[in-house]
Amino acid sequence: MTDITTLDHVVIRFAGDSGDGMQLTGNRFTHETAVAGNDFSTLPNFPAEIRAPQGTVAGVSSFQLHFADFDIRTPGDAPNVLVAMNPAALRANLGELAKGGIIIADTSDFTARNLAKVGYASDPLTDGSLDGYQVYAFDLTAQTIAAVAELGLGRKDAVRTRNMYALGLLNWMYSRPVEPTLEFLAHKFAKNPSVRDANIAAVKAGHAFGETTELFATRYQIAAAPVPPGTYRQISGNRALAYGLMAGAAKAGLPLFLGAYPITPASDVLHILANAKQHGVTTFQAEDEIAAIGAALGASFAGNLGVTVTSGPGMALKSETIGLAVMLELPLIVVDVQRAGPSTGMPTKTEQADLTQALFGRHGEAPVPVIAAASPADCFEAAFEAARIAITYRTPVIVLTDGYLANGAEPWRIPDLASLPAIDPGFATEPNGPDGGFLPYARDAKLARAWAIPGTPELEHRVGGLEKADGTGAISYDPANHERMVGLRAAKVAGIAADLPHAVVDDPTGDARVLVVGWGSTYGPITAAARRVRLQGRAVATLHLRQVNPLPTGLGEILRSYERIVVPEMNLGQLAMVLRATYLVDARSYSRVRGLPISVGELAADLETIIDEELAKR
Amino acid sequence: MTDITTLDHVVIRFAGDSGDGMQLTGNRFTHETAVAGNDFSTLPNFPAEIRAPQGTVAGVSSFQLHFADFDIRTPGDAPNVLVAMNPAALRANLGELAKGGIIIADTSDFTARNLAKVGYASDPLTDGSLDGYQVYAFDLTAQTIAAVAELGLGRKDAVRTRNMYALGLLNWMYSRPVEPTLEFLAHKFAKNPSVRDANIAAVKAGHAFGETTELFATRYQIAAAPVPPGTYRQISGNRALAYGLMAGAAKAGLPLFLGAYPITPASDVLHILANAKQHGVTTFQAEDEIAAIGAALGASFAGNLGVTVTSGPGMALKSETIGLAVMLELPLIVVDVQRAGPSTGMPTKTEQADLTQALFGRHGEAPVPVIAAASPADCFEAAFEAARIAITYRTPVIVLTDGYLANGAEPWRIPDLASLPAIDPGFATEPNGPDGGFLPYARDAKLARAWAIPGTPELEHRVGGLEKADGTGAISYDPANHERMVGLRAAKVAGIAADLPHAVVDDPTGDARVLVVGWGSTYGPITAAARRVRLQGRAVATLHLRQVNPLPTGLGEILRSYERIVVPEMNLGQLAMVLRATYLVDARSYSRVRGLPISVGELAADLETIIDEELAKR
Amino acid sequence: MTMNGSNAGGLAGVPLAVTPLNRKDFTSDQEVRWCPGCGDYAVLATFQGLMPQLGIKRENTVIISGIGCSSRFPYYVDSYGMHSIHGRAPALATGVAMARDDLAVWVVTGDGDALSIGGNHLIHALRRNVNITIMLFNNRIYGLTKGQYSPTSEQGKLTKSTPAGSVDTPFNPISLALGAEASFVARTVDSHRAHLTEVLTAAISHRGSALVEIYQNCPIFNDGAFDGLKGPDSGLIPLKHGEPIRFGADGELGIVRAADGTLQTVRVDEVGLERILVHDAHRADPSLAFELSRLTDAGTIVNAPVGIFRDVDRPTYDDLARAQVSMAADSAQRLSELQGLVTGADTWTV
Amino acid sequence: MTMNGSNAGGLAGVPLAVTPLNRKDFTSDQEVRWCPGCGDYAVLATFQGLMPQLGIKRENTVIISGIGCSSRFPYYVDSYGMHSIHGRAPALATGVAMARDDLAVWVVTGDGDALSIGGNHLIHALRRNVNITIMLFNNRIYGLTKGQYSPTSEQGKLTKSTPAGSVDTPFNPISLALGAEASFVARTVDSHRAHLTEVLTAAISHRGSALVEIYQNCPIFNDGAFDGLKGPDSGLIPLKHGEPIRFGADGELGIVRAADGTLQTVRVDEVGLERILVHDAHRADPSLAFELSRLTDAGTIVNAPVGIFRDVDRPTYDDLARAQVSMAADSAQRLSELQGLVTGADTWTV
Ligand SMILES: Cc1ncc(C[n+]2csc(CCOP(=O)(O)OP(=O)(O)O)c2C)c(N)n1
Ligand SMILES: Cc1ncc(C[n+]2csc(CCOP(=O)(O)OP(=O)(O)O)c2C)c(N)n1
Ligand code: SF4
Ligand code: SF4
Ligand SMILES: [Mg+2]
Ligand SMILES: [Mg+2]
Repeated sequence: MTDITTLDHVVIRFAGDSGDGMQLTGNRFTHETAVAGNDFSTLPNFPAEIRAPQGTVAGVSSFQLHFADFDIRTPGDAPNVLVAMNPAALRANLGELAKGGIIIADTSDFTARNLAKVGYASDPLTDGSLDGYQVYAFDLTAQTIAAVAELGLGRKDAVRTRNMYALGLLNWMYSRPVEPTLEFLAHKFAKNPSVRDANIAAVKAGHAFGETTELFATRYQIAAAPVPPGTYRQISGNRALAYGLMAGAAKAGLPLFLGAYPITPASDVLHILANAKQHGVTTFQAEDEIAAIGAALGASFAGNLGVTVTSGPGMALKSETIGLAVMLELPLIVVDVQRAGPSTGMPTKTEQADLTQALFGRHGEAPVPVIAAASPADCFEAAFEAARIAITYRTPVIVLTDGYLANGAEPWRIPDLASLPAIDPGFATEPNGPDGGFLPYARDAKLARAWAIPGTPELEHRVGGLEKADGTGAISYDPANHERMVGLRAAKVAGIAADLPHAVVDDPTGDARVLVVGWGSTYGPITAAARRVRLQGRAVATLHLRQVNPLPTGLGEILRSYERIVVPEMNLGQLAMVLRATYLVDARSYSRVRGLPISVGELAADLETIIDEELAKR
Repeated sequence: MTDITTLDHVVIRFAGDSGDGMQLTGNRFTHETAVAGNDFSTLPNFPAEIRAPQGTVAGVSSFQLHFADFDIRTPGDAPNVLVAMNPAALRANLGELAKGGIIIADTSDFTARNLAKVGYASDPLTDGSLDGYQVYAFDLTAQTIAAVAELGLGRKDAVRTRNMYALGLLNWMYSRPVEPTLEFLAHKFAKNPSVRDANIAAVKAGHAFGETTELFATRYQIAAAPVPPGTYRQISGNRALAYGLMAGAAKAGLPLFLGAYPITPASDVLHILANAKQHGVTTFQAEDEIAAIGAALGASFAGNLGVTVTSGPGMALKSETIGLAVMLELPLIVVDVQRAGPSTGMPTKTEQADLTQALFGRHGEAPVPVIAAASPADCFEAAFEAARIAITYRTPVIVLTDGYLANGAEPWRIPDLASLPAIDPGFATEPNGPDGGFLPYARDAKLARAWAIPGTPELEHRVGGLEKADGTGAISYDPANHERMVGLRAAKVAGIAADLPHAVVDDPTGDARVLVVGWGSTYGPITAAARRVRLQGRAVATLHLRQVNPLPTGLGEILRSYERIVVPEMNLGQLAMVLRATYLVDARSYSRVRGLPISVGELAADLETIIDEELAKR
Repeated sequence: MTMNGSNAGGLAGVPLAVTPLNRKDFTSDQEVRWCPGCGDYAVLATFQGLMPQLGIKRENTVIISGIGCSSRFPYYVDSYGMHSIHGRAPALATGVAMARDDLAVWVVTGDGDALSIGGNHLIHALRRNVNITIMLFNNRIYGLTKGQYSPTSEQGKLTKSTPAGSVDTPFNPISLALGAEASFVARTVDSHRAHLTEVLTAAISHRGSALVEIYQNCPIFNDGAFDGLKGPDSGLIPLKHGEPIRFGADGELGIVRAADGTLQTVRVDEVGLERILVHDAHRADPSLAFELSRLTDAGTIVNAPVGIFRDVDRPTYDDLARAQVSMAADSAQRLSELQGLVTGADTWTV
Repeated sequence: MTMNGSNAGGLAGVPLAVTPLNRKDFTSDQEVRWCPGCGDYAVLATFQGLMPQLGIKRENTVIISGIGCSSRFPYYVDSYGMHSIHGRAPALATGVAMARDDLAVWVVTGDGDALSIGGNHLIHALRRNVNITIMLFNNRIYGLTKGQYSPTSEQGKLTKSTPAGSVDTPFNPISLALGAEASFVARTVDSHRAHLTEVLTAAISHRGSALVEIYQNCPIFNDGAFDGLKGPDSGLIPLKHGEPIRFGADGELGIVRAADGTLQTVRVDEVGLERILVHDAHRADPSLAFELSRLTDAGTIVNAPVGIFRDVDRPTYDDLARAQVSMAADSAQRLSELQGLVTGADTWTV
C-alpha cells in the first residue's frame, strides 16, 4: 500500500513537444484541482517558434500549476514535480526543478538519436546524473498503446492519448477526482467516439497504473483552501480583461468597439472579443496599430466605448493617437499586454518595462491615467475600472498587464454583474452655453468636458488636435489659454485620485521597517515572498499600486514612515523613479529583467537580508 | 537737431501683414546691427495660417530683434519699439510693448473699415488710448510712393517697397549704416532694375525722412559688444543644426543621409540639407516619419551617418524604430524640433515638453542619449556632439531643439572645421572571434559593439530586433543573457558621461543659496534673468545641462550644495522630475507653458522673490 | 442608386431632416482661413450648397479630416466634425462608420495626407469598402507645410525640399484606388461647381467607400498646376456612364480601343461615333476604369478624364460587420446574457 | 536585360565574386526554425541555390525583412541581413539602396507584413522605383501570430479573429502593385523551383523595384490555400513575354480579348491559336498587366497567372537621387568646401 502524505502546496510542470498536448493536460489537471477546492495559479510556456522541430529544446511546450491549501499568488518558482514526455522536455526543464523533486519520464522517446539531438551524451535516466531526484521512468507510450489497443485506433492516434494517461496517473498521485475529465472528454470528442473512448481509456489506465504498480511509494493529498464562498471559475488574464471591458461597456449602456492588430501576447483579447459579438461587441482587425486605435477613437467619438489592445511595439505606434485622444478628451481604453523588450525583444516572455512609456511616451504634456492589473483575475477589475474612468472623465486610459498575467490563470469568484456600479456616460443632449450654444469644452465638477455624440440635434461641434479654447473648443493660439488648458488637462487626471481608494499598506505586525512597493504582476511574487518572510518571523510591509497615475492619496505619508523602501520590478526601476521623483523618498529598485516573473524564493531571501541589514542599523 | 542717446540694448519688433515683408526687413536690420558690432538675438513669428486674410490679427507676421552692447541671450520679452504697418499689427502686438515704448505706425491703412476689421471702435492713433507711449504716426505708404514715384513702378509695386522705407528710417534712428542693405538690394534685384532702384530709393528716403523731419526727438546709438575676435555670421538654429550634422559626418568621413518628412518647425533642416547635396548629403523626403527614420537607419546599416529630423507628432511615430536602433546598436541621430503640444497643439509655437518622451517614450528598457541645444548657434555643437556620440558608441542619439531656437538667430563665430576633433567610425574589417568568426556584439572599452558594413568580406552577419546573445548577436531567449544585455545597453549609455565635461555651476560670488537649473532653450532666459538678478545685488547660481541623458558627472554634489533648486522649463516640470528622481533633491519646477520663451523679466522678478525668501529663512 | 431611403444607397439609414435646410445651416461660425484664391473655397461653397439637397439631418453628418490646408474643412461646416491627425482620417472614419449606421460620414484629405503618410489607411478603407465618402483635395503639393513636393507632384518638381527637382514617379490616385479594389472612384475639379456637385452627390449616394479626387489649385505654392487642362489640344475628358467618351472643345476627340487592345485618342469625325468607346462605370472588372485612369498625364496635366471611373455595388464592410453583431435591447437582458458568458461552463461552488 | 555588368541591370555596380560560390556559402549557422512542411523551406533552398549563380560577392548581398514567419529568412542566409520591425523593411531597404550602389538589396516580407501594416512603404517603394527586389511570401494568413486572417485572405475566412468569417475584400497584390506604378511585378509559387529561380533571377536583374509575390503554403494555419490550383479545370496561367497566353494541362485553354474589350478564357482549338492574346510584359502602359492580374481568383484560388506581369525600364529613384549628390573624394577638400558653406556670404569680422 502506498502512503498518503498531506502537503500544503505543490508545483507541477508538464513538459513535452508542442504537439504533445501539455497545455490541455495542464488545464484539465488545474480544473480538477479547482474542483477539489485548492487555490491555484498556472503559467503556460510556449516555444517562440510556431512549430519548432520535434524533439528539440526550442520546441518544448510546458504548463506549470501551483496548487495549495492556502491562497497562493504565483505559479511557483521551482516545480516540485516534472512530467517529461521526452528528452528535450527533461533537458529544458530540469534546471528549474526543485532539489529532490519528482521526475516522471516517458522512456519511450529516450533513444540514442533523440538524446543526442538535445545534447545528452548518455541517458540521464540511467547514467546516475539524476540521483538527487526521485525518478519514475517507464514506457508511458507503450503502456498507453496497450491500454487503448482494443479500441482500434492507428498507432499515431493511440500515441496521441498518452497525455491523458499521464493525467490519469497524476490524478491518482495527487488524489484528484477523474470524473470531471471523463465528462469533459465525452463532451469534447462526442463527434469522434473512437478518439473519445481512447482518451477515456487512457485516463483510466493511467489512474489504474498508479493504483496497481508498486513504483510509487507515496501518494499525496492537498486539502481545500479556505476561500470565501461563491461560485468560482478558472480565468486567464486576457479573458478576464475582455470580460471586464464588456462589463464596463454594458454597465455604461454603450456598445463596445475593439480596434486591434494581432500581436503576442495580446492577440487573445481580440480572439475572445471577436467571439462575443452577440453581446454588442464589434471587433475590427485593423491594418496596423495606428488604424486600430484610430478606429477605436472614431467609435468613441460616435458614442461607443472604444478600446484597443496591443503589446509594446504596438504601443509605440499608438503614441500619436493617444495624444489626439488627450486633446479630444474622449473615452478610450488602451491596453498594453507587456512583453520583454526593447524592440521585438522576446515576444513570448514577460516584462514590466513599458510603464514609463505609458506615463510619458507622448509629445507635449499629455497626461493619461494608468491602471495596472495585479493578477490574472484582477484584469477584470482593472479593465472595468478603466472603463469607468475613461467614460466618467472623458479621457484615454492605459491599462497595463503583461505576458505572465495574460496567459496565467487562477480561480476567480465570478462577480455578480448586476451589483457592479453603474457607469453614467452623461451624454450632453442640450445646449449648455449662455446663449443657447453648445460649449463642448465646458467642464463638470470632475473637470470632465461635455460629450455630445453625432445625431444629437443642436450640439453640432468640431473637435481636433489643435489647442482648444477653454469652453468653446475653438482653435486657440492664445498663450494664456494654452497654459490654462495644459493645466486643466493635468488637473483632471490628477483629480481622479479623489475618486479612488487611498493607499493601503499591509503591515500585519505594525512594526516593519522595510516596505515593499509593487505594481502590476509583481503583486504575486511580492505577496508570496512577504508571506515567507513573515513565516520566518521577520516583519515586512507591502503596498500594491493598482493605479500608477494618479498615485493614490496618502502614499507619500506611508512611504515616509518606513526606513527602507524596496521596489521589485521586472524593469530597471521605472516605478522606483516615479516614487523618488514624486515623494523624494529613497525608494530603491529591485530589478529583475529576465523575461520571467520575479522568483519568490530569491525575493524572499533578499528581503530577509535587507530586513536584517535594517535591523542591524538600530 | 535730434539728440543722440546711448542705450545698452533695444528690442525692436517689426509687424505687418504676412505680405508686408517684415521678415526681410528684420533680417536686414539684424545684419546691419551685426556689422555694427552689437550682440543680437532674433525671433520671427509667423501666422499659423499660410496666408491669413489681409489686415486680420491672424495674418500678422512679426520679427523681433534684440541688440545690445553686451552679450545677450534672448530676443527680449517686451519690445521697446513697435513698427506697425497696419491696425492689425498694432492690435496684435501692442499688449507686449514695454510701457512708454515707441510706436511707429503707418497711418495709411488706418481706415474705418480696417480698424473695424480688427475690433477698434475708434482710431487708437488719435483717440488718446496710446497716451502712455511715444507714438510716431505718419503716412509711410504715401511717403514711400512719393519717394519712388519717378521710377515708374505701378502703385502695387511701389507700395511693396514701404518696408524698405521703414528700414531706412530705423537705420537712421539707431544710427546703423545703410550701405550693406543697399548692396544687398542691388544684388538681390539685379535682374529687375526698376524694383531694385525703387527699393534702394525707399531705403534712402526713409533714412532722409528721419534726418530731415522734426518728428523724432531722439536718435539712439548702441555701442559694439565686446566679443572674442573672429569672423562671425548670423545663424538660425535650424541652419546651425544642419551644418553641425554635416560637420559631424565630414569629420567621420561618412556620407550624411537625412530621411525626413516635412513638419513645422523642423522642415527647414530638410530644405537646407537638400541644398547641400554637393557636400555628400543625401536627402530623402519619405512618405511618413516612420519611413524617414527607417531609411536613415538603413543608411546607417549601410555605412552612412543616418539622421532624421522631425517635431513632436513625428517623434511619437518614430518611437518603435528608435527602439530597433537601440537593439541594433547602430549610429542614428534623431532630431526633435519641439513645438507646443500635445497632439497637433500649436505648431508654430515653441515648447520643451518632449523631454520625457525623448527619455522614456519607448517600450522596454531602451536607453538613448539625449542632447539639447542651448541657443540657435549651439545647435551646431549639439548636432556635432550627437554625431560623435552616435558613431563612437553605436547608438541612436536624440537631439532636442525647439521652435524658438529653430527660427531664432544670433551671431555665431564661425568655427574652423579643420580644428574640430576627428570622429573615428572604426569599422570592423577583420574577424574578431576566437575561431576566426565575426562577433558583431563584441564590445570595446566603451561598450560599443563591432560595426561591420555590407561589402566587408568575411564579416557577414545578421542583426535584428529580437534579443541578441551577448557577443555573437544570435537570437537568444536566455533569461540571464537578456538581463545581461539590458544591463549592457544601459551601462553603455550611462558610460558616455565619462566622456563628457563635468557639470559646471556658474556662481560668480560663490555664496548663492538658490540654484537655477535649465536645459535647452531656457538657457537664454535663465542667463539673462540671472544677470538682472545679479545686477540687483542678489546672488544666484545657474547651471545648464546640454546633455540630459546621461547627466553629467558631479551634478548631484552641486545640486545638494544649494538650499533651493529652481528648474524653469516650458513644460510641467519634466527635468525637475528627472533631477528629483536621480538625486533625491527638492528641485522645484518653475513651469511656463504658453508656447513662448520664458519671460526674462518675470523670471528675474520671481527669482528675486525666491532668493529673498531663502535669505529670510536664515 | 437612389439617394436616400433605399437600402442600397449610401445614405440609407441616415434620418431625413424634418424641415428643409439651407447652405447657411451648414456654415459654422469659424472664420475661413485659407489663402485668398485657394481652390478650397470653391469646394467648401459647393459642399455647403449640396448638403441641404441631400435632405438628411445636419446632426447626422460627420466630417473627419486629417492635417493639411484642406483638412481645415470640417471647422467651416456646422456639422459634427473632427480635425484629426495627419493621414489617419480614414481609420477614424472607419470607426465612426462601423459604430453607427445612421451617419453620413465624409472624409476630407489632401494629396499628402491621403497618399503620403495616410496611404495605407486609404487603400485599406477602399478594399474594405467602408461606407465613407472621401474628398481628396489634390493640389500636387504640401500646402500647409509651405510647399514641399507631394506624392502626386510631377517628376522634376522644384520645391524647397527638392531644389534639384524631385526624382520619383507620382501616384495616379485613380489607378492606385482601382488597384486597391475601390468600388467607387471619381475625379472632379474645384472650380467646376456643377460637376463637383454631381460627382459628390453620386459619391455619397454610393454605399461603400467612394474616393473623389478633386483637382484643387493652390495659388501660393503650386499655382496653375491644372492650367495645362485649359491649353489648346488639351482638356478634361468627361466620363459619363453609357455614353461614348468624347472630349475637346466640341467633342471632336474620342477614345477608341485600337487593334492592339490599347486605348487611343482619335478624331471622332475620322473614325465615326460608333467606334468611340462607350463608358461603363458599372462593369464588375475594374480593368476598363484602370485603362481610363492611365489617360491622365503624370507630368504636367494636359489631359485628364473626369467623372465617375467606377461605381459598382459590393456589400460594405460596416454593414457586414454589423450583421455579425447583436446586442440585447434591454440593458438588464444584456447584463444577464453577459453574466452567462462570464460565468462559463466550468465552475465550482464553495 | 543582362544580369550583371551592364548599367541597365539591377546588379550593375555590384562587384563580382572572385571565386565561384556555392549554396553552402549562402547557408548560415543558424538552425532553421519554420514548422515542418512550411513552404518557406522551399523558397530558402531555391534562393540559396540561385545566389551563387548571380556571380556577385556574398558580402555585397543584403537581405532586409520585417516580422513574420517568412521574415526570419535573413537569419538563414550567410550574407548581410537585418530582421527589422513589422512592415518597415521597404523603408529600411530604401535607405540601404540609396546609400550604396554596390549592393544587391533583397526585401523579404509576408502578406501581413507587406500589405497590412507595411502597405504604405510598399506602394511608395514601388512608385519610386527603388532598386530593391521584394519577395512577398503570400500564405494568405498571419503565421507568426498563430493564424489570424490577412489582407489577402478570401472573404468569409474563418480564423481566430474572425470566428464568423472575415468580411473584407482581399487585396490582389499584383493589381495593387500595378496601381502603385510598379515597374516589375511577378508571381510565382514556393514549390516550383525552376519557375521561382527564373522569376527571382529576372527580378534581381531588373533595375528598380521588383515585386515578386510567392504563393506559399502554411501547413499549420492555412494548409492547402493554393490546392485549388491543382483541381480539375483549374491551374496556373503562365505568362511568358511574347508568347500567347495558354494554360491547362495541355495548354488547351487560352486568353483572348473579346469584342467588348474584356479578357476571356477560351478553348484554343475552338478559336485558333492566332486569336490567343500574346503577352507583352514590356508594354509601357500597365493596363494589360492589370487586366491579367484580374484573372486571379479573389476567393479560393483556382486560377492564377504566374510569371512576369510587367517589366519595364524606368530610371530608379536611388540612381536619380545619387546623381544629384556629390562629395569631394579627398577629405580635406570636403572639409574646406563645407567650410565655405558654413561661412556663407554675410559675415563680419571682429
Ligand atoms: C505626423 C505629422 N507629420 C507631419 C505633419 C506636418 N504636415 C501637416 S500637413 C502636411 C502635408 C499637407 O499636404 P496635403 O495633405 O497635400 O494638404 P494641403 O495642405 O496641400 O491641403 C504635413 C507634412 C503633421 N502635422 N503630422
Ligand atoms: C508593430 C507590430 N505589430 C504586430 C506585430 C505582431 N506580428 C508579427 S508578424 C505579424 C503578421 C505576420 O503575418 P505575415 O506578414 O503574413 O507573415 P507570416 O508569418 O505569415 O509569414 C504580426 C501581426 C509585431 N511584431 N509588431
Ligand atoms: S497654401 Fe495653398 S492649399 Fe493651402 S490655403 Fe494657401 S492656397 Fe490653399
Ligand atoms: S506557421 Fe505557417 S508560415 Fe509560419 S513557419 Fe509554420 S507553416 Fe510556415
Ligand atoms: Mg496638397
Ligand atoms: Mg502570411
